[in-house]
Amino acid sequence: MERSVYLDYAATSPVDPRVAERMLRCLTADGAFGNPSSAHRHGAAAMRLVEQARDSVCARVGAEPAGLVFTSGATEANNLALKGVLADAPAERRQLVTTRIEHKSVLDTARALEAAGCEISWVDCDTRGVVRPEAVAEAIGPRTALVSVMHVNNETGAVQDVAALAGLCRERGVLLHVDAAQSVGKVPLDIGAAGIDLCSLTAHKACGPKGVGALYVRPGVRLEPQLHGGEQQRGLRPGTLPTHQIVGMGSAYALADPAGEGPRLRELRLRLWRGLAAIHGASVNGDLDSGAPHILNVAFPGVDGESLRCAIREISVSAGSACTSDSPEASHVLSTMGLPDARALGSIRFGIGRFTTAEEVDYAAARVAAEVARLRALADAAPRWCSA
Amino acid sequence: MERSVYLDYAATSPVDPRVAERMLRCLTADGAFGNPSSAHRHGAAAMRLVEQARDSVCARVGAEPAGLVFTSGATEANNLALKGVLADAPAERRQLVTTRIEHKSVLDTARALEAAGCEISWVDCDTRGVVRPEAVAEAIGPRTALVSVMHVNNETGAVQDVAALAGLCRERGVLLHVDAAQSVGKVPLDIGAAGIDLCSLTAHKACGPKGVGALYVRPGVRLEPQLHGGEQQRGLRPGTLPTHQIVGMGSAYALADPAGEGPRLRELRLRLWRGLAAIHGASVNGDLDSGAPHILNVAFPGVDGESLRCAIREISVSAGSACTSDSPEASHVLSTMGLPDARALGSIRFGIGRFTTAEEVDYAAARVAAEVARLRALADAAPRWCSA
Amino acid sequence: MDYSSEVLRRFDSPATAGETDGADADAGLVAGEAEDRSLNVWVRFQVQLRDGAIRDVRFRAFGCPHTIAAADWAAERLHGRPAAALRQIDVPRIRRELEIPTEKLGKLLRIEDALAACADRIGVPAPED
Amino acid sequence: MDYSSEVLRRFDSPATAGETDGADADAGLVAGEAEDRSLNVWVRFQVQLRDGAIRDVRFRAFGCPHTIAAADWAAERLHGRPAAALRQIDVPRIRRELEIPTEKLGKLLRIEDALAACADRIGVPAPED
Ligand SMILES: Cc1ncc(COP(=O)(O)O)c(C=O)c1O
Ligand SMILES: Cc1ncc(COP(=O)(O)O)c(C=O)c1O
Repeated sequence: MERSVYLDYAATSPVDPRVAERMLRCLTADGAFGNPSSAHRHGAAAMRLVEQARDSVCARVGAEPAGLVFTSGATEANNLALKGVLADAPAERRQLVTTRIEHKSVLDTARALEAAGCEISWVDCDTRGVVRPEAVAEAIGPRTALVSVMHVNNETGAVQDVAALAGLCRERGVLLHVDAAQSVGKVPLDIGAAGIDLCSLTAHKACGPKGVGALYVRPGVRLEPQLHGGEQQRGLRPGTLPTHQIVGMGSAYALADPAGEGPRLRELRLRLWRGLAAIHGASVNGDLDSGAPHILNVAFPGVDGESLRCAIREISVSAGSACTSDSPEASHVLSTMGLPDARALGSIRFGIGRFTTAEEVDYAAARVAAEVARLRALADAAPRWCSA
Repeated sequence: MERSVYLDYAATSPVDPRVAERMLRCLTADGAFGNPSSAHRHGAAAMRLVEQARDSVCARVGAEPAGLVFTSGATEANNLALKGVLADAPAERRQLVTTRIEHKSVLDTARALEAAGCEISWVDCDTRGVVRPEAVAEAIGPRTALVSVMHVNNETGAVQDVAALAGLCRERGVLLHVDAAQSVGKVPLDIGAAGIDLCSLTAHKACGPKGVGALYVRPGVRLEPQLHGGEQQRGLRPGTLPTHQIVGMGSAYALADPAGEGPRLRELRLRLWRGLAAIHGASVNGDLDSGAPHILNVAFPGVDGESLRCAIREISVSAGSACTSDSPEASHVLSTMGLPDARALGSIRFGIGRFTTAEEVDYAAARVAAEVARLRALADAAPRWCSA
Repeated sequence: MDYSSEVLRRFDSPATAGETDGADADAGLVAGEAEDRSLNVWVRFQVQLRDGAIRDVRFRAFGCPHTIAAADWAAERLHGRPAAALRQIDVPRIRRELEIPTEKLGKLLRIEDALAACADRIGVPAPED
Repeated sequence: MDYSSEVLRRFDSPATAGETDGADADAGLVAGEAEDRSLNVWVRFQVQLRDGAIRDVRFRAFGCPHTIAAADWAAERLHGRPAAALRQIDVPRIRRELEIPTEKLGKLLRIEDALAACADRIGVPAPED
């Protein structure tokens, strides 16, 4: 087919060629292919690279290297954080406070914990997708062990005030976990300065490889490992350390500087929105000013999102989170923000990233405008709810 | 330093350059970098590669593609198999039968299950490291839900008769899980023909990347997922599918033909043993004829293993499994085979692989012989237990 | 989401979308529609009859690509058929020919409903149950 | 396992390994050994004395590289010292100088024991507790 434009950076991103090159050097027989846990020279060479990568990751997010546990991604990190902390909590403190706009890997883990006897207290967001810290404070009770709130929402880009949350959690003597899968390279994150206890990270949203992430666990915080076998990573997460993946994460994080990249992304996003704003009724789900610079979620009333995505199928965008894009349900995030189903289903998430160009953004805006017009004409005389 | 020889293929292997090349094509913006779960074109292109890789993996091990669940490696696969099946078993069938010579990821998972209220029945091996199927049969009782026995032992290369085990498990109405992390490319494995219910695989022992593996779950077998969040892999294992890793596993498995590679490895192993056999008292831990072609575990009575490994440190070998090589404890496998501690601690595991040459093997044998002689001279007049 | 090439072709340029030309309008023009809010779908057909036969069918739709393509397919097939054909729309065959996944069945049934509404207006007798 | 360059140097060519040359043998040759089977370690020292001073010390060992290097270090340091030095071996200092990890302490203490056994044979008085 004709051209192909990728605007789904919030689902995943291509690996930066500089990162790919460093990963490659850990693979073949002339590289650092050893098992980092092996006592010999090949192992030690690999372990040195792992430790360098650990330092890079920690430098980017303000974390103590001793607290970083590498995982297979943020899904595993979220599972480890929630299950690990609650399994270690005393029986009378098995309550988790979280929000209704978390990623599925937090939502489903919370539901699994609920089924296992934990209590979950759900907090809503406002119409812009922002969780008020006071709402979280109200949800914390004497049985609360852990609060889990994401940093940047993957569907709307809404940024939560994690420093305020950390402050109030500390005051109340509960732990705070932050899912920061979407933040790195886009929104500044300083785990230490904010006072966050546990933080989930992933590489593939920041031009690093898929299948590697980390859970930061502030030294002193206790949690039950969720995988058993082997002493790797102090027993917190056994399994052969995948050197090339960890090195990829380290070098991706070294490059992912929100101060350098954020303004460019923000400008592209604004340019995209300016193009789309010409479409009658189009509106931003979330807040253009306070949101993360790489995500733009727009409602196009009067069109079905699946049809719009199909109509512009040379442009890769998403209905919301990638995991739910096959299902006909309205996004739980947009619903929590109060959008009617038809409007939520007529929304599209654009994700902008390192290799996105202004020309691509202009192209996308023009194509969307043309197809919205076509689909609306096709639905002329449809009942009012279709364009709610 | 001088030269460097890698003889620790049982700990991990370098990635075959052909595999690395295919992985690389999934990383950067000009490759299949999309999220395989995304509904758009970039996602579909990635998913096609994932499905091709699934087919390659299944073709190599005789598995039905529908049953393959990709994981971060065999450690996770072993955890998922054991915990997943036992969590799904009825309360009166929470017994696991396994052996004392399993990899730590099975041993520690079994111990964790025991702490959680399951019953574990431990089976021993004989002096060659082989588990008698009859011993397993005897351990199976009315409460047994699952039997877990590894295919190829990672320390000795001992091959277990998984087809016989599968037969007797089927007869007794219990499920069989096989940890086949070490088999692929070395010892033929046909999961379907053997009748194995669950099978753990990993890529990095077969010239594929670290950090990816799979659990095969025979369609119809039920197990509780151990990670929550997202519908990827039918909910059995959520998390963004790491395309390049899965593609790496697929192409590594396509290349890993035991019929092609086995004889060459076996010959190199025999050559290595011929060189080492000249050392007084040296003996094979395990069985040269029936063992896997890539592992040679040799006892050198009268020397301390750590000193021997240090003396030949230009050659990367292992004390046993890589995970325990830092600890002073004798290998649990060699101990179960009946070796006295000093003998177990004076043993070295050599792992041979695709890029090992005859010259390397000869070099290693000569160096070991020289250093054993030197260390024995240093320990002249030591008490008898030192050379037990 | 996978779409068959036939779905894509019809979705990209549905030949029967819009309004009948109206030239022959007073010779029997009916419209019928159906919707399912929970499925986010609405379909409307306009049928022009002459001498008891369908002279033209046009549709409008709010919905997914499968719905639009299926409405187009149905409208096209009805051309020149007797009015009774409005009640004989073969949804399983549409699914087969356009390779539409099962989970879209609910939406396709609204096409059946909308055409049945047209048949009602014309007075085509409902089939006996 | 990480080894300091000093450990590696001494492990690779321990200058004091072996037997005393025996030339002066009857002028006071003692040997003492110690072992810990659970730690897989055995050490033996041979001490040659002349005029109450240590003229030569040699060791043999079965054990890890740290044990061998530490035995070599201790033997070397005892050269020319009064016999009492056999009881004054400074294990913490050995650990420091050779950068030996804590978990090897048990093995190093067998060096102390073996040298104490030599001191016993010579009749160096044991320190009061
Ligand atoms: C907010 C958020 N959390 C968690 C995840 C899961 O990350 P991973 O794909 O690394 O498992 C994602 C993306 O998929 C995400 O956007
Ligand atoms: C027999 C066996 N099982 C499991 C594992 C764990 O595999 P992974 O490193 O993929 O977690 C290994 C190797 O480390 C192994 O040799």
